[in-house]
Amino acid sequence: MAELITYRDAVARGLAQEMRHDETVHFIGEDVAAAGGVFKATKGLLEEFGPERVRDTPISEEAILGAAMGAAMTGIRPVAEIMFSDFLATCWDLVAVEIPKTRYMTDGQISLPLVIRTANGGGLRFGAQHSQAVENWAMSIPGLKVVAPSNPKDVIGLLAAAIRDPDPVLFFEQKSLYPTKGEVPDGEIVDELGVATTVRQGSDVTIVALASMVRRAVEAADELDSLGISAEVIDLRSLVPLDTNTIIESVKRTTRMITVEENPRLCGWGAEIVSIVAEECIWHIDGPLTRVTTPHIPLPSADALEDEFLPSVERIVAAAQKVVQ
Amino acid sequence: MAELITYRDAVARGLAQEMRHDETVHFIGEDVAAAGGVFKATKGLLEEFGPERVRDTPISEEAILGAAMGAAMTGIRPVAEIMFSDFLATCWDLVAVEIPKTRYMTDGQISLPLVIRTANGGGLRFGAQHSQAVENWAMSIPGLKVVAPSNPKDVIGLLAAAIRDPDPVLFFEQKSLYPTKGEVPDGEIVDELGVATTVRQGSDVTIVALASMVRRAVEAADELDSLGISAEVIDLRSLVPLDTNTIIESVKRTTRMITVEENPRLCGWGAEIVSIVAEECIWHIDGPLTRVTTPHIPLPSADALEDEFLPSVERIVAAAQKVVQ
Amino acid sequence: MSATTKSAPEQGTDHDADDATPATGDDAEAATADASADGHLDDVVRLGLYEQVVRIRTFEERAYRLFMEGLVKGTSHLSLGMEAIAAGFGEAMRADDYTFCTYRGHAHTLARGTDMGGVMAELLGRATGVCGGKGGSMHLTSVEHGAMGSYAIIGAHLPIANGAAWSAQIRGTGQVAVCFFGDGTTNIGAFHEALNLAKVWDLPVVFVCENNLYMEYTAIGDVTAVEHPAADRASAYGLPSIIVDGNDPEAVYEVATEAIARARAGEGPSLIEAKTYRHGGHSRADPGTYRPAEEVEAWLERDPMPTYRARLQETGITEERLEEIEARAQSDVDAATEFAKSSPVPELQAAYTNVWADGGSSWRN
Amino acid sequence: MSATTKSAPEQGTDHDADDATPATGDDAEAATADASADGHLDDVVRLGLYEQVVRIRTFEERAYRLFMEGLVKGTSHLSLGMEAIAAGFGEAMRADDYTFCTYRGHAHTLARGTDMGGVMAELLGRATGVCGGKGGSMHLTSVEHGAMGSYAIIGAHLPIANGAAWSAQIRGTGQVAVCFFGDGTTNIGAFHEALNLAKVWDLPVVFVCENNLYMEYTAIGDVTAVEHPAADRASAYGLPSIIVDGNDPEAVYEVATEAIARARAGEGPSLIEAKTYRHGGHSRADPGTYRPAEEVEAWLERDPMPTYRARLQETGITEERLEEIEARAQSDVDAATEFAKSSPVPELQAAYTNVWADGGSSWRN
Ligand SMILES: Cc1ncc(C[n+]2csc(CCOP(=O)(O)OP(=O)(O)O)c2C)c(N)n1
Ligand SMILES: Cc1ncc(C[n+]2csc(CCOP(=O)(O)OP(=O)(O)O)c2C)c(N)n1
Ligand SMILES: [Mg+2]
Ligand SMILES: [Mg+2]
Repeated sequence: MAELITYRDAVARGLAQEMRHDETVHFIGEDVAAAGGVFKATKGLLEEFGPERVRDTPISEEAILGAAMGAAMTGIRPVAEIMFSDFLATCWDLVAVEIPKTRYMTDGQISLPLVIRTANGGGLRFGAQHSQAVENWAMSIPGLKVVAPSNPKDVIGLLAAAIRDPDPVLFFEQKSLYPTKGEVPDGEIVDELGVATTVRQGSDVTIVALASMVRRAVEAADELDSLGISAEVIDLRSLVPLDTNTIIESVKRTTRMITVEENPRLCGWGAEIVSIVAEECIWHIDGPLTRVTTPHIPLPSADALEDEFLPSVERIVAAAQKVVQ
Repeated sequence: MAELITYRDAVARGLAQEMRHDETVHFIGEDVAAAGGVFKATKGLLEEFGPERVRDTPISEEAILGAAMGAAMTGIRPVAEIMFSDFLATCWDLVAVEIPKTRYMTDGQISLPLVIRTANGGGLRFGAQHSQAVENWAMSIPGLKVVAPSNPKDVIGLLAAAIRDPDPVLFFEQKSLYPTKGEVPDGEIVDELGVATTVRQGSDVTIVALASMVRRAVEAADELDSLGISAEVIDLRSLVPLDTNTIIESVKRTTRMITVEENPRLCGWGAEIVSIVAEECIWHIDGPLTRVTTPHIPLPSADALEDEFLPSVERIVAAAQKVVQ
Repeated sequence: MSATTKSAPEQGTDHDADDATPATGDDAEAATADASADGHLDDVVRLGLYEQVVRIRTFEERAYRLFMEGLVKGTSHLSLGMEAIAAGFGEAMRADDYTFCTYRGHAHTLARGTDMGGVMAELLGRATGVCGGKGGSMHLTSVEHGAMGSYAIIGAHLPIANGAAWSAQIRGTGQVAVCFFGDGTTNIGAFHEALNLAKVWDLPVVFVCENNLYMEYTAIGDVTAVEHPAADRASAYGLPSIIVDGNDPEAVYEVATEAIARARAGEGPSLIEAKTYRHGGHSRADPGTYRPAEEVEAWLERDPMPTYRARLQETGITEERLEEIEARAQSDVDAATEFAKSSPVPELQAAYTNVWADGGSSWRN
Repeated sequence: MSATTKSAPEQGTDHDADDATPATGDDAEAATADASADGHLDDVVRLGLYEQVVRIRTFEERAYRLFMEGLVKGTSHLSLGMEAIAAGFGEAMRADDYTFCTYRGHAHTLARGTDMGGVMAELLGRATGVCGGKGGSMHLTSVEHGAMGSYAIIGAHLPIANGAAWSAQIRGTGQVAVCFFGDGTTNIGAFHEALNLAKVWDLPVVFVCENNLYMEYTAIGDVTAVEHPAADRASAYGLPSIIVDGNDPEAVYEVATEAIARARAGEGPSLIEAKTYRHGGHSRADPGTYRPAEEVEAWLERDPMPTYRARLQETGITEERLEEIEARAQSDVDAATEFAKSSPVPELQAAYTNVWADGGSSWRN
């Protein structure tokens, strides 16, 4: 049996599953309890788990992540919501300098089994300060695991895996995906971090995508098919740990690669993957390693401009055509 | 005439030069005035320019950068010190979300001619929270210019260029370089942002380096010479604007490239440069594009470990040997 | 007037003088009457205040309709019910003073005289918007009117307002920076850092907390250690506690005038808490159902537009003059709407302009 | 005792009861005498306090010598002169309570009973250090002793201490988190956010501001809007203002005991300002010359070790018992030094361990 649910509802379902599974799981954030989250992705949790386990906070992002960190080191498995991923900047010290370094600096004395959930990315005409895709910020920090699901089933399974993981995980929910639907099987779903999925097989070019870009990559692949180009699409699902085997195995077969990322161009995760391929399988490569990214500019608010800005199916198709030439 | 001065003294000299040149230049930060900076890099400025133009602040990094930003949009050219680059995380919202987006969001109504100076990098046994090299954090943000000099002359010239630039510049001083000396000509020095320097010519492999890594790259090149490998060394000097011409022209000649960066491995500036080369001159490449980086782990404090951790001359030499095989 | 100003040492015990809550609506009326009994405000100022309120109200009601028609995309945050604050400050400020506001910034931007057409066009994402369509509802800016930006990250603009005030201090211009923010903003770190530095450097900045009792959907009282989120913290920065009825344009105007004068005279910053209420939800997506009906009811009765209108009439302003103001606002909003609707969307190339001062977006050669 | 506790409403006017400044040294003596006249503290506690002070002092003096000999690399921050605070809290805490401290954390880590050898070895970057040499002087941690880490970013650990307190509250263990920080830390945003949340959630956490009058090189008074950087802000979080003589181990112990008991009983957080002074510079590199000679002089006279020693003697503790404590400290520090010096440096492979819970550092397959 399976059910068709939204990405948004999958978040609540995944959280509920884990809160039932483990009573040390506690969830905090701004407007997450009574209001059910500003994206309505945590509806029903307060009702089921009560105000001690589902807790509203002040607008104090450092206090939120500090609470999560201190609790994680003392027997709790906190899940903290940072409403928009842009706001990670207001608590970046916790994200980049405290949480990821503590196990290492204490040589393993302190574990931080915590999850930071956050709504990432553009497409909703929210303007430059509420639309950033910042998964690459997180990937650049040693000591953080970084996950970004592309569909409802993965939301549940990867969220469960993140919550059960003994290390801190930054969990990016792509806000443009909240209303999208997908099939989800009944019962508990627990996935594994660090395993990419080949969502479409192909032989001419490998397209590596994440989150909202997976759907566009698949659409592009369909279109490429009709142009006589066979594209393989990999949904990375997690940036750390990174499933380099799946990428490299695919690229060795197709001999060409495109990465499609929503974050701005410079130092994105696409650059990391291109670099891995360029170092480890340069002799197998038969075309320029190409990144399709958001250009390196802040995100404009107007719909006409935002549409121009995010990687589109057309841009992916064009890049693939160029690469296989 | 030229003088041999330290990188540390070059900072104070550069600042003084610009404060003499333009009375709208004001300088603020923690312990920068009376104490002359915790790295003693701003000694003498209070004495020459007085407490209105050289001002101590509370330990309030957001207030410091906020002051700089608000002043920059209203006729002042502020230089703000963030004592250690690690502390950029405590004001990352200003650095990544406010300062770089404002000109764009206002469609050019607001200019932010400001400079953020900060001491970057490891090598001083300060441990994981006072030793990070984070120039790649800055490079990943659209709207920031990013500069990192490797020697005293460049400190002065690039600092002057940064202060005179109409856009916000993040100016990374590599703290391990403060005691190092270099020749500096007399008189005013004003350089240009976005121009890389080829500090050593070679034909077999291009080594791209920045800040503290330039010296190591040159040493490695010397050693490689004796092994029969001719290495060209490029000092990037600025990450944004990036002098891709110099890199690409060199790589097309040598057909091989190594980047040497102090920041941790994932999504570093090295990845960006490798990706540019892998897309734009893949057909000229004759060896794996290789990055020498700090491994993707927090920095350990013990000297024995820290030495193992930062890219060393030996690791650069080894990488070059592998690349030219 | 209905503002209570107390010096720091006395602060903390009795906020009974705070008559800005709906329960004491009658007292508030009385206090309001006092304010005009002072006789300080002449009719020009009072009509100016009313015109500000009316123009903001009329504009925002139209904006709301345009959202409902799908012409404004994304999100937007209205100040319906809260107009008296922007109005009072707008009238009290000098043309070259600086305003810093938030995503809920239509009111404050208009109150500085920013062209309504440009603001409406910005909401509609048109090329003729004040920010060329790149800013949007949350980022209105009109530097020529001293509207130095709307900031969408909670707390971010408080330190930035300090910077403009510091610059005015350096340049000796006598300019003042006024910074508007919400009750929820008092719990973020940037608030604390900004207030402390403002006092230490004696900056000409006025911080205005618009306490509308709610953050997005959560009541401020549920997550704040003190009753008055701004006023009860003033003493932590060596400042007096100031609370004002934010639904009373004249009370706001007087507090604003005083604080701005102090700042201009080099006497340093102020922190003002204005009690108010938003008529609708937090943003376009929010029906605001988490608020008790009686609370909404009580505050609707204190709607600044009809209450101020009645007061002006009582004190001798003719119906005719009021109607004239209202008619002008209507026709200006109509014209602004027409202008916005008929404006073109930005050229795609515009997405690549104005990252840098050279006009472009290139990061490489 | 010399602590002054005032409830928020009264706060602000008279800090004349604050006798912890050198100018009023005589008063402080008097207040101190009061404290022991209470007769609450029995000799076991008093000797425990003295032993803490002596052990910390002896350890840090040795550490300083080892820096000078070049055996400790990098930087380090001593608590010489400030030991009474860590001592008082160390004695007042329960074994399973949590300590959060800063880069200036040798004292607080030792005060929880952490092995001196392990701490010294950490300073020397040896494999046997409490953090295997990966933490260093600024990051001492001994979870088995409740020393939950030393944090080197100003303010960061205040919100984190909240988290441990929240966890204790959830788990119903009655544990309390104690969080030490400096005067300069009161001006960073994280301080504000942490204090507010602690009060709103009524967390069992005690915030202890060690006000040593200076940040690195700058006097706290130069950059702070209020006189007492922590105590004058307590009311902003609905907390009473508490100031204690941080050079008096017994006064600290009593304030600590009270605040910890309140927290353990579910009565919420406290914010305590302990007035003290560091004998040396901020860190290894700093000779501390920015401080007026008379100020240093006056505070040296209030050195907690000799003054407390004299007080213990006056009140009947024999010289013999004091000497025994001192001798034990000396021999323990000798042993710790020996242990550290003879310990191996870490294997290079250690740099790649313990990034993740699986023991390794791999981010890929
Ligand atoms: C740092 C940060 N956290 C959270 C948000 C999301 N957010 C936007 S408005 C808002 C509520 C703000 O409440 P308040 O300060 O009272 O202002 P109001 O909207 O009531 O005018 C929140 C939480 C944000 N924009 N920035
Ligand atoms: C966010 C941040 N800013 C600046 C620093 C540099 N710094 C280290 S200690 C210190 C002074 C702290 O003063 P205080 O809080 O009084 O503590 P003390 O050192 O006097 O014990 C500063 C500025 C830092 N570590 N973190
Ligand atoms: Mg509000
Ligand atoms: Mg101090």
